[in-house]
Amino acid sequence: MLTVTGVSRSFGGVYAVRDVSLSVADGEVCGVIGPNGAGKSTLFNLITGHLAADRGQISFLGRRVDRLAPHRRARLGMSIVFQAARVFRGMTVRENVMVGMHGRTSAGFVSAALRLPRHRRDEREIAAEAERALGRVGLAEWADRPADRLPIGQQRALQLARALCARPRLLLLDEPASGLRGEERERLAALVEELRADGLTILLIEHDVAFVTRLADRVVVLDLGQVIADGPPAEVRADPLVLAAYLGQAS
Amino acid sequence: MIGRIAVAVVAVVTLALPALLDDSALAVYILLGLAAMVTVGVSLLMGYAGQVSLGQGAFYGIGAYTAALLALGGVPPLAGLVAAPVVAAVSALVIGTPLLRLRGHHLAFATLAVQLILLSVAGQLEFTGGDIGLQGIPQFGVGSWEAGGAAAYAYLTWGGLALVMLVTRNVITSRPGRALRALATSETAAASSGIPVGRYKLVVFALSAAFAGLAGGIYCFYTGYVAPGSFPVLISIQYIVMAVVGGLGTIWGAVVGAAAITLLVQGLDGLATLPGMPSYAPTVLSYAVYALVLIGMVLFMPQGLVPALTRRRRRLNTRA
Amino acid sequence: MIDVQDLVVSYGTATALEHVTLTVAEGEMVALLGPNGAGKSTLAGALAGLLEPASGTVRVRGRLALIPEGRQLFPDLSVADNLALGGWRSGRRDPALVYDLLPRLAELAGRKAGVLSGGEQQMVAFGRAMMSEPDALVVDELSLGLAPNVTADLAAHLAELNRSRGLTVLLIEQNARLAFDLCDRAYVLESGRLVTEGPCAELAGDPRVASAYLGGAIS
Amino acid sequence: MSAFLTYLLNGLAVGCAIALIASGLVVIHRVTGVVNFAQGTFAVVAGLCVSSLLGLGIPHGVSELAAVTVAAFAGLLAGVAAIGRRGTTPLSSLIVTLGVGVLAYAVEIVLWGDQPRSAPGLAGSVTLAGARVQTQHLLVIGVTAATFVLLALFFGRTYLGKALTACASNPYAARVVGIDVRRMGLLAFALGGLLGGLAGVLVTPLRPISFDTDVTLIVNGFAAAVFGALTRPVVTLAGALLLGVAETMAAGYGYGSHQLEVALGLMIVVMIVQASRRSTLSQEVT
Repeated sequence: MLTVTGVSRSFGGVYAVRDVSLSVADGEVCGVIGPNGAGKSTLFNLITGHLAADRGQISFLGRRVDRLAPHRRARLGMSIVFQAARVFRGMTVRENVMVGMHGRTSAGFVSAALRLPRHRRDEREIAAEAERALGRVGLAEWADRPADRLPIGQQRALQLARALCARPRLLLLDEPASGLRGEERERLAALVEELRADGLTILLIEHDVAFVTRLADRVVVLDLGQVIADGPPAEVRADPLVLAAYLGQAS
Repeated sequence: MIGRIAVAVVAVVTLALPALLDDSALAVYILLGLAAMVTVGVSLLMGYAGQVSLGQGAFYGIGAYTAALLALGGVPPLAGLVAAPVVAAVSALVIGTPLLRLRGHHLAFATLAVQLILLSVAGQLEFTGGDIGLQGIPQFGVGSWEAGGAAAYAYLTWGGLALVMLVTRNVITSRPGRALRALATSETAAASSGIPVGRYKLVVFALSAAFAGLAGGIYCFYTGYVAPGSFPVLISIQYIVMAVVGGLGTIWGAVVGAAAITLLVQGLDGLATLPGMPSYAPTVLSYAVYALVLIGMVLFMPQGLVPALTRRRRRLNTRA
Repeated sequence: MIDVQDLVVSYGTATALEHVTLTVAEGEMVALLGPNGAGKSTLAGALAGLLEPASGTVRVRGRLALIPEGRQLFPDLSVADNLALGGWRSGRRDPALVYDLLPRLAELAGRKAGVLSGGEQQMVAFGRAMMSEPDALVVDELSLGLAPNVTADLAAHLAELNRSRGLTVLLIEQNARLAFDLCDRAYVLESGRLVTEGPCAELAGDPRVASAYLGGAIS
Repeated sequence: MSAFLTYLLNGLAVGCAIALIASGLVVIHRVTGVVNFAQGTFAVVAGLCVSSLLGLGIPHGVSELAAVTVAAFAGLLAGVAAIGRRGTTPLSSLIVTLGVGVLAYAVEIVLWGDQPRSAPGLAGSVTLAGARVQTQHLLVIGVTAATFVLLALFFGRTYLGKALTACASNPYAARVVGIDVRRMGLLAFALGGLLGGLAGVLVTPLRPISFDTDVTLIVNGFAAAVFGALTRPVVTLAGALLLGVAETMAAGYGYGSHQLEVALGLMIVVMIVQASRRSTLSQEVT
């Protein structure tokens, strides 16, 4: 589904991501872990198109996407849950989720201004899909509250609902567990497990090793911008290189 | 329910006022409506889509010049009035294509610069009448009917305002409107939801320009002349003040802001022209009002009048 | 001495620290451990007076200096100027004292801080904190992004200052091994709450520490 | 040839005045992140002050010094309004400075009326390589050169100057070492007022100044400052000189009516080129 081949990106001469290759197969949950500063966020931005790679290729559904604008990649079926709370301010929870349907509908300014039939049809469809997505992540009863006042765990859930609203082929989660408490984290993990059971392909970028190893079929470990391990969670967790990267070498 | 009744009351008052007001009060009423029309666009652009324009007066001017030139060229006034927003919107598309890559203070200065350039150009070109401008613009009319008095322009203005408000409401409560509000928070996240950010910013810029252009078109028929001096930079700042005072990102806020500022300035004008006041008093007072109101609102009530009031009402309701 | 009682810090609606109580005695060197996003840097900010607590108290005897996460130097200024500005509170302008402590900085004095290597930058940040002649020092992520030998070198300096001058140190670390090596006692922070505290010797085998980091993978 | 040289020197003088305005913008923007719309106002205030003071018979030197001091104080007041309140975002601050500029209109009209005013400067002219140049033009160039040298020394050599640079370089780190960033911001505003005032005092003898001259001044100053991305003083100086010379040449060779368009067009182009080099991601706070 997603293939990253030899991708590099440097900032001011320092490599943030260096010659990274990885692939995500259909229906797989792939985790990318690594300590602070390992290049996870950069890799994420390269895949979603918010950063341009210096070298390397990215293919999605058999198609080169590394030159496509982010919104085009989104329309191909990449949906994103950001780490930072990128909840749209001044909008309700429901409206936030409705934005997720943007790529799958087409009623524009003219249809909206004149309330043409197309607008009505799209709005109905968007509302129904949003309702479904809200129910799915357990936010239905919060639907009409201002989104920016939600606690962080629910903001994360909201982003997930927004992403699901787009009916993605590939779901990208950037540090979904960061800042979440035990209980919130449990709920999120359960949700991701459900999505996996439904056969959704997921790329999970996460600092929290426990969270990833529990959910992922396969784990790729980044350190200092390079892939240092790639394999099943149990294997990766036992890898001495990984332990060293996380806990620091004995000094 | 209360909202419906309120809208109905406002509509009745709006329709009744032109018949009740004398000519000087009607002039204020018309200018208020025109200012509100532009301010709704500013609020849409700044409040909903998060883009700053310090040059909205330019599109007001483009609309006015378009309608004036067409009318003087013998084109039926109605066609001129329709052309005014269209030409303003097309200009916005052309100007906005490079300009909307800019953000924040860069966009603010660039839009201001565009207005200064257009004013300077209009003051030098022959067909726009140079600094003197265009005069003797025929009355507005449709077919054989001609707008005779100020009351007709009042209805035209407030009808136009109603249209502008309706279009704005329809847009913001729909798919493209949600996209605009989303990109105001985060262009990154908006793009990742499949929104073509650049194109949407351009369209909303053009839409807000169209509102200003429509107001400009009505203005030129009402006053019968246009000149660069009618569209100073200060007028653009005035629209920002009105939008900020009423509350960015509310349609009613734009109207309330325009009304508050227009009436305040008008009231002070009455005060300033009392006998014994220096000749510069009206100008000084209006500058001082714009400035103090703008600073005070931005610092102490950044959400604006309408949101502040609705919040208070909501709080009272929940307490009751 | 650093004394934190029942500290709560929040950002908007999100609470970053919940009722944290922690003390570092005069001349003690204590570690604060925890994974990413646990609230360690928030605590550092609150200790340095950069964040307003929602409730609770922070008391420090004497002057406290912070070596912030990610060094936070003035990249456009020279090393000497970075150090001189470190003396803003103490009034000390001459970095000679720091050069005695870290001779390498004297060699780098004229270089712009932004072009230095990570280890050198951390050394500057260290020196800058010392310029304020602190009684207590909070070090946020000493080892982050540094090669092990560089970390070891800085850690040795820190230990020496603690020993010879009685400098009170709170070492905020993700690198649990480094912290256990340097300190006698540690607190473990997870999701804004202290989950455990005690002597490092005991904590090293504590499953809660391991779970905070790797979900039980340390052994 | 001599006409060319005259235009060049006149243009450099105009550019120097723009550079002083622009450097005030840069100082304020670097330290506070705020683009100060009232920067042209400081020049107007100082220019109007100096015309009044000289009119009262107060000698040169004292009048100019007093006028610049008033401008610096105006800068401080603008700063208090713009950044005095905690949590004001840079864009809100910009709108506040816009308000300050409009408020100044009211004050200026009350005090000085709405007609342009001038002030006597250095009389006479000198001939350099066959070109006649007004002495005042040379004074403008000289004072600007000296000011930039002093600014460089202040920021590069003094402790206070370095503290200001530190706030610009990394405000968080500045707070870590104990610098009161807001107070430094107010200092920057006062310094910006002083620089704007200097420009006003120097320009008033050359071009009569009125309350609304500030728009031209700020727009030119901003145009020059965007050359240096609002952060780099030396590039700003170069941009200002380029603008001044280009405008004066345009006027000298008969395109005088288009000099504003030239400046504004150039500014827009520079901004767009700069914007195209930045990514959306880097401009959004994550």
